[in-house]
Amino acid sequence: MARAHDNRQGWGLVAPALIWTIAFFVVPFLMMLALSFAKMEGRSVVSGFFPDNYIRIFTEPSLLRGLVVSLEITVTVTVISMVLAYPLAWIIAFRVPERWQRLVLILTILPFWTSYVVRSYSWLLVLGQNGVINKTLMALDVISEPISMSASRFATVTGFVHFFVMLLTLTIFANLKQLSPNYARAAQDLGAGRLATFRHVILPLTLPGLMTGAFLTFVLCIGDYITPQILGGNNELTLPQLIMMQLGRRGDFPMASAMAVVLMGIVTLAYLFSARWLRIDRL
Amino acid sequence: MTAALSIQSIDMTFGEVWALHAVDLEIEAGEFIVLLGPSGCGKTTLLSILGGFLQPTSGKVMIGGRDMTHVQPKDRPTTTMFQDYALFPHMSLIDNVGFGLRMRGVGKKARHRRAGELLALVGLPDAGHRRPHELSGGQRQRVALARALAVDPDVLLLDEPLGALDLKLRRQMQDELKAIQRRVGTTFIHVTHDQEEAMALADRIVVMNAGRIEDVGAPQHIYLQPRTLFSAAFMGEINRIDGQGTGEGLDTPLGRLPLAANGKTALLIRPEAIGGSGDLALGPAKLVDAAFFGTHHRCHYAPVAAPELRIVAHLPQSATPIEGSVTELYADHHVLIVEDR
Amino acid sequence: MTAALSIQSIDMTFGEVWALHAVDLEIEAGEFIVLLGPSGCGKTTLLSILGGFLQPTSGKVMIGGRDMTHVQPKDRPTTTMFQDYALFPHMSLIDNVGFGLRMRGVGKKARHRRAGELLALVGLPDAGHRRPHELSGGQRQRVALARALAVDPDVLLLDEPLGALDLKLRRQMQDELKAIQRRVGTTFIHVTHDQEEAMALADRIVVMNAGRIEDVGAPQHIYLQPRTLFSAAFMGEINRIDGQGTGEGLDTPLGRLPLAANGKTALLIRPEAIGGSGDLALGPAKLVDAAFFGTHHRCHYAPVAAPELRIVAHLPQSATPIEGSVTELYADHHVLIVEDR
Amino acid sequence: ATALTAAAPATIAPAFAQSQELNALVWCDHTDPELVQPFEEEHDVRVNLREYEGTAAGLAILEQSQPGDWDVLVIDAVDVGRAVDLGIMAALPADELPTGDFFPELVMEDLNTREGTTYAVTEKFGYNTVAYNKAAVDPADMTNFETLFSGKYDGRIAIYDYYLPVLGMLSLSEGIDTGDLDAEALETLREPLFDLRARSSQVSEVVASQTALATGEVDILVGGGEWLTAVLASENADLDWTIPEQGGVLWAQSIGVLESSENKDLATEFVKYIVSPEGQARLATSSCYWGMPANAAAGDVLTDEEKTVLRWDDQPDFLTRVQRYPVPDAELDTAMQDLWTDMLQQ
Amino acid sequence: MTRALSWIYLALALGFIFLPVGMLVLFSFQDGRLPVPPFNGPSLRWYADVLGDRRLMSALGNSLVVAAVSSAIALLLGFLAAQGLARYRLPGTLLMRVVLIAPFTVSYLIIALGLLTLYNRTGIGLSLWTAGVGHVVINLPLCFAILYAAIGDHHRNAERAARDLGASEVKVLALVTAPMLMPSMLAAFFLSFTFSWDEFIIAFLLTRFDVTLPVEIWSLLRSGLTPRANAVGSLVFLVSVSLLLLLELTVFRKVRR
Ligand SMILES: Nc1ncnc2c1ncn2[C@@H]1O[C@H](COP(=O)(O)OP(=O)(O)OP(=O)(O)O)[C@@H](O)[C@H]1O
Ligand SMILES: Nc1ncnc2c1ncn2[C@@H]1O[C@H](COP(=O)(O)OP(=O)(O)OP(=O)(O)O)[C@@H](O)[C@H]1O
Ligand SMILES: [Mg+2]
Ligand SMILES: [Mg+2]
Repeated sequence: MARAHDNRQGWGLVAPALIWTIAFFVVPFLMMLALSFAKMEGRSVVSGFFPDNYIRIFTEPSLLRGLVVSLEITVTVTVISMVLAYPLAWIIAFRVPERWQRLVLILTILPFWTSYVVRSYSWLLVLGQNGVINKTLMALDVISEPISMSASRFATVTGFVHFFVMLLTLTIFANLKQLSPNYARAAQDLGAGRLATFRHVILPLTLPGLMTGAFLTFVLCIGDYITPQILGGNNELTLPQLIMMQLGRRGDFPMASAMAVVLMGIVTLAYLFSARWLRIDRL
Repeated sequence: MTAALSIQSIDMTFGEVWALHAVDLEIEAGEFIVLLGPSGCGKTTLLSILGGFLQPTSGKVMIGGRDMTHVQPKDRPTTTMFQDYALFPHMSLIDNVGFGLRMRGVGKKARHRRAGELLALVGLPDAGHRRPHELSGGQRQRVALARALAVDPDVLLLDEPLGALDLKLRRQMQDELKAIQRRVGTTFIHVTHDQEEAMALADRIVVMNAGRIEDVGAPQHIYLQPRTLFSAAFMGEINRIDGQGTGEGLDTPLGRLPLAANGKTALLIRPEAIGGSGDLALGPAKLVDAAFFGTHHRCHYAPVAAPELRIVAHLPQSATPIEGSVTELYADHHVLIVEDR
Repeated sequence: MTAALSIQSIDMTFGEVWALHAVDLEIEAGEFIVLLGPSGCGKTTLLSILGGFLQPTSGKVMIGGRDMTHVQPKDRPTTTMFQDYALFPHMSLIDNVGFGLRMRGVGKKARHRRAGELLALVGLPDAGHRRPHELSGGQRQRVALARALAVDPDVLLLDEPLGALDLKLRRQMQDELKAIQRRVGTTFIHVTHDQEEAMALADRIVVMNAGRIEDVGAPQHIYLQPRTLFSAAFMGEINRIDGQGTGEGLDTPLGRLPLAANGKTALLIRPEAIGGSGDLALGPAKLVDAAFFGTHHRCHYAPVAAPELRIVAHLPQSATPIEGSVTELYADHHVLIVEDR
Repeated sequence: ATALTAAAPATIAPAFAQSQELNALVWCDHTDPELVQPFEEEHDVRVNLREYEGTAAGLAILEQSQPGDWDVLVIDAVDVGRAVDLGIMAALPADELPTGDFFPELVMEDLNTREGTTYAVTEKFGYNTVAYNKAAVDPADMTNFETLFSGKYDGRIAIYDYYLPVLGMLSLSEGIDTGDLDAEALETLREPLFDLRARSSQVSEVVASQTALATGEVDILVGGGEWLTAVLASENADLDWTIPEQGGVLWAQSIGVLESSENKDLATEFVKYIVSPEGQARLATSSCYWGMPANAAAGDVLTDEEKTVLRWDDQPDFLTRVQRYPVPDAELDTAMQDLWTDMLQQ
Repeated sequence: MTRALSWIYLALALGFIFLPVGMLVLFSFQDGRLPVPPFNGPSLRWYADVLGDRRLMSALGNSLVVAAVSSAIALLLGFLAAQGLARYRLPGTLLMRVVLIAPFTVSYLIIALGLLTLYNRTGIGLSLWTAGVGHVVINLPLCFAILYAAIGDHHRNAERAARDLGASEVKVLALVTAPMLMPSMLAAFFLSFTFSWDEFIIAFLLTRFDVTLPVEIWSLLRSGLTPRANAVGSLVFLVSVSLLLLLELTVFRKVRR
């Protein structure tokens, strides 16, 4: 098996993908890392090893705030999405009759296939002063003045939650379905009520899938520019918005790189935090 | 502890499918009952109804004299051992075995002591801290048994618990299962589709087919005196010769045999009952094929009277079958089954 | 076509693991050889070396007189039939069977004709357009056989081809495999861990254990005259009584038996060889346990001379064993194996 | 579905078919097909347009490009000098430009010309002042910038998300000429800026501002002007804008040819097309935002309706009441952006 | 009781999920310039407008091409790598798997910025293809992971059988391995296509003039509030959903059997 001839073939198969990933992912990242230690002087980049950008990120209140805002939004979104998606996946897996399950599942994730940009924008139509929610509530005389919902963190979180509830429902559903029904039966058989069955058996068994979903949510959410930009009304800026601002308005590449490196650092921390439950090959 | 069961005219349908059909069965306390039947015959369904995981479409389940048809699994005096064991992979063996006690509010210390005892009973005295995935198939099976026994059930339900094991281990676990059942005295209801396993374990075998009970009785009775063609064939290889009863005799392709039968009747003879001597003469036959099978030679005979027919006989180890030779065949045991249709 | 094989002192190691150890074997052209042994004993490894999927660490493989040790699979006159059949699921049966010819550059028409012939040979004459997933297990097995035979190999290698089938189908396929081998005359090397299958098929059985060949010979020979303890036990259940040979007699827990032996010697007796008569008297024993197994009663005896010992005997179906009764036991066949150590 | 997919191959084809290409780095109003199409057809050329925001970003893009990548640049009129300093602008043939027809204030020779050489030409202008919804706001209140700080309209104000005009407006309201805005003066703007921010519900870009105003999300947009209300005029006649007593800020954009262009003649033709009366009229009413054409001759091409919406006739008066954008150097620019970011993250 | 609650929850959840999409589609038929209530009655003018918009249509064409080409490359590379790592015992297999999967656990923005740095440094001009490279980077881990999980030992024997019957390595891959993985290949391709088709930030930062649909929609959104955005969104939705249902009804239904 361990013949040199065989291994050459194996290397030949792996090499293209490996080279691609190294050339267009690893090397660019390293270059960006190097660039993040350069600094702007006037409009020109001075390369070297200056920690200035990082110092600024962690000392300038407006930049530090971006970090905090991003983390707050991401954690909120992750928690809310999981709390909403779990029961939904549960109902589809165990309440909806088998033959309808696939259909209902497809329905729940159908809006995935609207354009991501348009989907955020469409929440403006729903949440706005003139949006359906306000119109409906006013028509029902629940409120007399329209309430302000768009251009706020609430809107950003809503837009995110919408997206991630779909994603998480899918992953949690898959997780629940692959669980042998005998686990729940065994627990009940041994005297566990519904709640105890869930707490002691179902939840621990679905935790890895749940954490994988949460990690994905975290990564996608904290790195997203579109949703806060469209729905947040610039009332607070997230890290990606600040990065885009460095690029778009100031042309400050080193600073943008430094912020991206910090973003990468947060993602790595999130990974380490959840690594216990993650299986990289299941992502 | 132990309890008797009474299953009263149970029907079970899934949509159009009749999974169980007018099933009646009385089980005594402490009996070892084996439900035997081919895949899809309704064994798991019946077991699930006893365990409370399914509600029968109609009929009643009495356990220990009380009607339990609509009682929740957690409130029944039954526990189930599942085919895939369903051990909780995130718990240690001690916690697995102690789970039922924990649900009953037993304190940690008492629970661990009892779980330890049960693990010792099934031969895993020092493995309490391990996780299920660190065990072999046979060891897992024992833990599942310990977990089921930990709550001291009146009735233990076992759904093909040995199905995943290899032959040798299966034999060994059969012996252990039987020994444990004798020790604890609990009523065991055991599902399998392996007739050897059924014979090795059962006080009584219940043969099922297509949702109905075909035959009930002690292993020897079912093997030697099957009530139906299905039951006869399912218990092991058998030669079937179709005939027409005339009152005094049975007309078969072998000629008229001196058997009292009326109407369309099947003559059934097991291969080991055929040989050079016996009380029923089958006439001359030619040996067309023989293979040594260790304990016996498996021989195919073509009767001279009906050369297209094949009769399988097991000749003793000491015989030296010669292919092509012609012998007079006799049967020393047989069964007649009148076909209804 | 057919060819003889010569396997010459083959060793095979995977890192630290010795999968094969000094394996020597001569196989005649046209023989039906069965490699028999427990899981992990190296059967698949040996077969893979013959097929060219593995290169031995040392040793030589000669096929039809030519050294083939380092020839690629595609250039060997062998084909392999895999345990999972390894049919190409995306091709029709005709294309599956014709694949080898296609690789040899045979035109579509000729290839289809030949594939059709082979499908007919294995009893699937009109199924050419179907896909593997539309077939039953037994039918798939036949297609795999047809595919392997289509390239007219000198040697056909079969890795547990019947392992996935249920007992009934397995018996039937064994008969067919044997019949086809006789018809085509190709050398068959067949791997199994089922000793019944080995006996049903083999011209010669090769018993393997832990990477070594333990025994080679015709089925009856290996069953009745095993060369090693392992081989004796693997061919079926056997009673083993350890003794010390004194030249004229054998001192055993049952007392001194009139057997000529020297040194540490094991007396081996198959359960069916034990009964109320025979040429070797074993003394009185008490029946402690009996279960009906259809063709026989499986009984456990405790010899009066050594009550801790258990002797297993198969009594005939017609016997009525009474637990607790004491009988004189005799053996009508036995084997003595001197233990080296 | 089929219509879309069938259309695809047909529409990709032109991307590769035309040989002549002109690459322009522009503001979003130039991306209206109705503006560039006539030029493309006339010269059988494909005009590739890339938008950018903010001079710094535009200059960064140019810096990272290869020579020949870009031909035409649209830039804030007040920043032409910065570009000229970098030596990236090519000279324009001043005599071929119709600056004679321009509104005199918009020729902006001091910005577009250096030492007698013309490097850019003004193409469009307008005002950053206060836009509002007549139906919800008392127009009289809007004539004084101070009303915004009175508390009357708290929560109904939006700020246009561009730091230069808004800082300019604030400096006017503090009595500082935009031209005098320096690092020190900038600090005095911090407090009113943060105060204004506290009273407003969002800081938004063009479309978000339009949406907010059109849907009644907010009633006042600081930094808004005709460029914002004109587009929506046909939808909501109540949208209006005014220049308060304190004055307003004049924005103007210039267009020029890049020194590194390998296609200077065609690029010059494009500049000439844009400042021609037809080009000017199309640019004035292009889809992203409307604005006054620098070339007054465009008045002959525009319809009366369009001119009404643009308030053509009020221009002479307006032009006397406004000041230009502040012109920060790199350092001040960074300081302004930092202040702006601080305000956003408040 | 809990049963009723379940159905209510399901209905509410579906309502939440479909609310914005419903509004989007509804106001794509708005007869007026603003896609906000009140609804002024159905009109198809925005669809006509969108279908007649050269830039939008060419962006749509660009998106299709980039998605198809980048997914095909990602699939090919992923397939080869999965086969190599699953079938051969190479030193450092785990490390290679981690490297191949890593881009999947990183924000797109970081990948885009990295590539932008690379392109700036090396002087590679931005174009559709530079964005396509980025899409391969994000889809390669996906294709690799799906195929790596799908390559089972049962396939190994089929490959051996093919070799045994005389097939060369290339033929084994082309005639046996790839067709056997077809369902997973299709799934991987479809997912990659979807991701590339809908990806914004990489396409935004790494293209110049020819842009993909999401970027074009973004500039559409930034250049005026019109129901055109609704119309484009609805069209994209319609196309993708029809494609999805078609696949579901044909390929995947067959596969699941
Ligand atoms: N939930 C269900 N819905 C519909 N039909 C079912 C369901 N459960 C079982 N059946 C059908 O009922 C019949 C009996 O099934 P059951 O599982 O009891 O068989 P079994 O004897 O346990 O078979 P096996 O040996 O294969 O486990 C089968 O025809 C099966 O298809
Ligand atoms: N690629 C390998 N690397 C390391 N060890 C191996 C490898 N292949 C086989 N072995 C080891 O070699 C020994 C023989 O394996 P082999 O597969 O030949 O057994 P086998 O007799 O076919 O068993 P089974 O009946 O389970 O198929 C086993 O101990 C196995 O673990
Ligand atoms: Mg079952
Ligand atoms: Mg093997």
